[in-house]
Amino acid sequence: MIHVLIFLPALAGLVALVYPRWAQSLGLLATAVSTVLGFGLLLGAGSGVAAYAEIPLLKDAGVYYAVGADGVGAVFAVVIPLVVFMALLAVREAPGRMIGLALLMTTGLLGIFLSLDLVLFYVFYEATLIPSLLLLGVYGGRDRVRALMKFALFTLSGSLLMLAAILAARFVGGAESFLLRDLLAARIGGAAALWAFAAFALAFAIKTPIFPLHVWLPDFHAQNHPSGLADVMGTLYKVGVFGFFRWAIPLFPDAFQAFQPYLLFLAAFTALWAAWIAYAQNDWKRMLAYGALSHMGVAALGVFSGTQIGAAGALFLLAASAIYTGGLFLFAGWMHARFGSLELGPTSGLARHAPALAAFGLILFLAMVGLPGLAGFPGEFLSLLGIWQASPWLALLGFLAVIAAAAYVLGAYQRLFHGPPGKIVAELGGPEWGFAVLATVVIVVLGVYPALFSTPISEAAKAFVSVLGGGQ
Amino acid sequence: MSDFLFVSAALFALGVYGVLTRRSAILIFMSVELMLGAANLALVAFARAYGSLEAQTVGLLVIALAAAEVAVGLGLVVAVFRMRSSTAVDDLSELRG
Amino acid sequence: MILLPLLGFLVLGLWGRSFKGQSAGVLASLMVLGSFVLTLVLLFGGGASFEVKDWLPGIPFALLLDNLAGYMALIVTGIGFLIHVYAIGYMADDPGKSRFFAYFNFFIAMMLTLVLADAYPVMFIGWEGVGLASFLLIGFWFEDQKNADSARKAFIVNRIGDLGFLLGMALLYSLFGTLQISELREIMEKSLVLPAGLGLAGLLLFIGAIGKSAQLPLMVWLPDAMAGPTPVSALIHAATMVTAGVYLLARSSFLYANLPDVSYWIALIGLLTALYGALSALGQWDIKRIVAYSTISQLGYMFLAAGVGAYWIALFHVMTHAFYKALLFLSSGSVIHALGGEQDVRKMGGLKKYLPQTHIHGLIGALSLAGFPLFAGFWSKDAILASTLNYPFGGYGFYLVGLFTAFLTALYAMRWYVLVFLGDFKGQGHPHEAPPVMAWPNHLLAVGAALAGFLALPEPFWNLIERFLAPSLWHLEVEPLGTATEWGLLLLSSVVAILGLFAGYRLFLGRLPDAYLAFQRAAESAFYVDWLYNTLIVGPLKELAFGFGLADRGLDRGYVRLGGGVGLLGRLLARLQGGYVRVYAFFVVVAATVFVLWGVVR
Amino acid sequence: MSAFDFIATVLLLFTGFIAVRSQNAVHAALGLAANFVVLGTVYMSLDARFLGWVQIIVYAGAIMVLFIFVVMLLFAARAEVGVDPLPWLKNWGAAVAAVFFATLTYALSAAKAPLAGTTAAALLGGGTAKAVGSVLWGTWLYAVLLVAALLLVATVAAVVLVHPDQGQSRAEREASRGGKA
Repeated sequence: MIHVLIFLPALAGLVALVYPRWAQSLGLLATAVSTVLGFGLLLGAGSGVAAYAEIPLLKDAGVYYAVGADGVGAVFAVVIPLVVFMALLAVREAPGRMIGLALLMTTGLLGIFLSLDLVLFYVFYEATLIPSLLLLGVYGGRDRVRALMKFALFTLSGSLLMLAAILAARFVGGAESFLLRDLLAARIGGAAALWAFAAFALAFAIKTPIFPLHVWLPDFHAQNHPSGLADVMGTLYKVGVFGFFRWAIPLFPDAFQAFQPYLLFLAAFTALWAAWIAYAQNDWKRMLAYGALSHMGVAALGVFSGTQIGAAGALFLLAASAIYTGGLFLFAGWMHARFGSLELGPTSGLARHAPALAAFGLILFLAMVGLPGLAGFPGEFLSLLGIWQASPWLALLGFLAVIAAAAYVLGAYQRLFHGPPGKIVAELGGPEWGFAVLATVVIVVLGVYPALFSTPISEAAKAFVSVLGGGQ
Repeated sequence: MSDFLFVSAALFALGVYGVLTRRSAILIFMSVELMLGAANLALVAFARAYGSLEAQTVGLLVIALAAAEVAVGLGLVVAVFRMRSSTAVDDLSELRG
Repeated sequence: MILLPLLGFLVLGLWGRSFKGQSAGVLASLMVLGSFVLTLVLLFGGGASFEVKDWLPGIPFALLLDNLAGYMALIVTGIGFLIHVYAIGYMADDPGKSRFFAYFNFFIAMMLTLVLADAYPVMFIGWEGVGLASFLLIGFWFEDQKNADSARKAFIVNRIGDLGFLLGMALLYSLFGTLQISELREIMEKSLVLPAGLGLAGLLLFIGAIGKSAQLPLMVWLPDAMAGPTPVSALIHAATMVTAGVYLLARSSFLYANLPDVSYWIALIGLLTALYGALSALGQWDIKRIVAYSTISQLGYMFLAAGVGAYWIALFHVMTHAFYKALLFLSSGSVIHALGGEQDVRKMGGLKKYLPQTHIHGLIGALSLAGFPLFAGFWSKDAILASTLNYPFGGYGFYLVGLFTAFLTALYAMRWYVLVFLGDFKGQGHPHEAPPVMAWPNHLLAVGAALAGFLALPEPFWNLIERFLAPSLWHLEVEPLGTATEWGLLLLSSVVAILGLFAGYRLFLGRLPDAYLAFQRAAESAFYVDWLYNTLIVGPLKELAFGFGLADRGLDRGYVRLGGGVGLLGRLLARLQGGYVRVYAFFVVVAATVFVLWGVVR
Repeated sequence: MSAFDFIATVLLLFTGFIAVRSQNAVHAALGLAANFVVLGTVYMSLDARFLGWVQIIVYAGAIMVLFIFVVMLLFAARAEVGVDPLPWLKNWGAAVAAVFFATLTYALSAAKAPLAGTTAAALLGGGTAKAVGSVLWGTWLYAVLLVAALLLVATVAAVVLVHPDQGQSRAEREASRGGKA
């Protein structure tokens, strides 16, 4: 089951690459099946790891194909295919091969979240990069090569260091294999752990991303295909926070504690800095990129707080923000389709002609602001509770971003929808309705009944904290 | 210790100088031979100091290897000369990075 | 209870266009009425509670209907219902009215969530929800850029307070490990030693209250919020939402009663706000802005009461204020309606002749606001003033300034009344009285504004409200003032009120003295606070945003330079690789030298 | 330092200098040959008689003849032809060589003789063919065999390299001949 869940999208993706005309329907089918399977995992997720499977790949080298879903994995096993499914509903005029690449990426992402072997994780982690680069390189905008270079250089420099640290993680401590549990049983300490953690941290900080390693992100989003599909995949690909949660911190808890103050500060700074900058952006995607970056800063804060509730909040935020940030990127895609531009502004007065569109946009925006009752709030709130225990001052610093978020999000919303009515544009149509309704339902359900996600995540976070040595 | 060690160092340095400044492949070769000789001198001097016949033996092998090296090296020089009608190594700059 | 208006919101929001005529308003009003009745039933049935465990890890979704919540819920739904009905008439000709009523119902639902919450995060949902409703309703006529700006301002300023609320919750959670209000209360009752940091937590929650209730220094959004339709101003920005801050303080009375320092600050801020609001109200020309500043001022009174520890009095004032302020707003609305959208009081006057009913409403409202004896506002305001003397955190200073503010209150109430209804009509057109659907709610509110005060009379008469609310509030030992003193104070404040009213009548009907005109110019712009904020805070922050944007680009460029540097290094190294064997030999020798040297030195 | 040592040192440096500096390749080769002859006598004085003779016969005799032969063959007697593309290497080469010499000298200056001169000389047994031979054909047998194989390969390689048909097509050969003309 779990294998089907992981590899079905890739299968569909491969077929889609050969027969691009079927891509959209195939993709919808595959991701729908995966979502349902993921939901099954979620319902079955208890305190342990569900659907664990272990097949030796290179037995002598200690490399296993080991997958399984703990609470966090199960949540993402739902969220990832679901978001891709919604994205496929939303996009129009996306080239079929592009959808194929996105589907390949989906499998990679699922692998990242479900693998329980460090080498396997790394393989998925890197394998996901390839379609991501292709999406940008083949379907990107005018300056895509520049953006591509930046993205590739940052990511690769991080992950190569990580590869070295992966080897260190096993061989310095003499673990029997690269399986998570073996690595945890033989943790390394001392200077080696510091260096290894630093390498992991660098790789994941680039992927989170955390200031000052974030500069690839705005260009990455600004240059991606205007439909927004690639941006959605990019949003899902921000697995840094998860990487810290699953690998870097549990493997090197002492080293983490040595680095914790700096990491916390950087994350808080990221949250505030990015939110502030978002306010000054005139381009849809750049604004969203910075806004999402700010959220990632908050999520990183949550994980770095080292508390159960903070980590749970961070991962909830990660999952939820994938939904609404992705939704906003797709929304930007619609705007592009209607106005032929991604500039914020020429769309004023949209609410008069397209009230449903405006309402949907407002819901997405408000979720991003973290309004209670919508998906953005529980994660933010739980993170805050955790961060406060780690450092009240940084909680304040990071959460000034909450105010800034209200400023930039409402500013953008107002420029888009309010003001005197301008050009008449199409209201929501056809499949767009499907996306809008589905996204709204998901966002509201997660906001009103967050326990659906937060309970399994919290279970997983309990394990995380116990690994850290007691904690809260 | 034998003063010839220092002589060996001096000869070696001379050889280095030759290798760096000469432009004809044959003359560079000669400088290399000078360096080999210097190294051999050092071996022999050490052999004298330690009373080690083994070092002398190695010196013998060095001479034999030098013979082989010269045979191949001069063969190369001749072959290259055929192609380029020049023995200047600076003309051989195709290895450029 | 919450679900009913929420249902109304959903139905109206999704299928709003299919509602023809007035049916949308009627449906919305019925939903609220339903909630009202339900509240009554549940309240007399002894309260109710509802809980979803582990809504968030360790945090339940808990609702509780006790006396305090019921009291507030009745105010919200009762007055909310009347305003809904009024709005049917007021919004009759607006094409977006189904949207309007959807928002209205949404607001009521969120307000009820806020009131009924038994956990701070749940309260926060309502807290933000009403903020959102307020945002939507202020910007209801969004095609005008100014309205949209006001909406955004309200939301963002509120957001600053919300940050305080959030951080306060975080602190409470780290202190006690729970955010359920009833559990916190039990802990406070049992524990003898207060954990350090509790004061900070109280202060942070209070910041939240400041934002929502438009106290100094976060009051700037409320006057601008008048950009919304008048029923909105009445419902949200006078009667209910802004009192959420007071409700929060009362709900957390177990906390504040143990924090004299924080309470002192609350009282002080309340007092200053009351003074500021009253002074600013004297300089306004917009009919609604006058009332808005008076709201700020009255909220200041409530905070004063809550600060000195008289929580029930604060809530008492919430109720009377809800009546007379809603009445004032709605009669202002009727005036605006009658004049076809005119809001400038300089173009009004003499409306007594044209709008007899509205005139009566306005008069009752103004008298109640001014604290004219026997009207509702009189009783509650006097209770506040008296409480500054005998409640534990009070003091004479509070009393005196409060009394002075009461004088100012009477003054501006009279100014409003005089400018609108007396004198000669200075506008154009023929004002016409409002339709009955708008008049009837005003009748009921007028009754309330006149008589609600009799629910809680000073000794030796009955006091229903204190008894009713006592179980939900923290009990503080109060020294009784003695009946004679109390009635003496009552007399004093009625004299002050009447004096203020009389002075106002004389002053504003005739020519104004020069000194007053000078004062008026300062008061007109509310003592330049907006301007100050814009230049000192908002402007620089905006500039900084652009600056940071540039800095980020700079960082980007820095990386590119770094890349360029690496490239340059590469090119340099590539030049070494010129293909000259001798150069390679040269470097071999150099390296050999270095290695030998290294070996020797070591 | 005995008179022999002194004279030998001066001769070695002088001939070495000629070998690396002479502008005439034949002179340089002759200088190198003389250098090797002196080196052979020095070996003998250091109780390495067999090695000394081998040096003189093989090196100064056979190898240097080969050099001179090639120089003659290629008409490359004039050492430097054309423009030097790397003029900076003249001074830098000298400098690096000097630094290298200084480094080596410094390194060697710390060395001390581990044995008394007579004891060492006795161990060497004069370095005669017999003494060296017993070591050479004993412990170093495999090395000798390898060197022999290497010599064989080198001989073959030299022949192949110099053979005109090797590594060139007819057309290329024509072209190179044209270039030569």
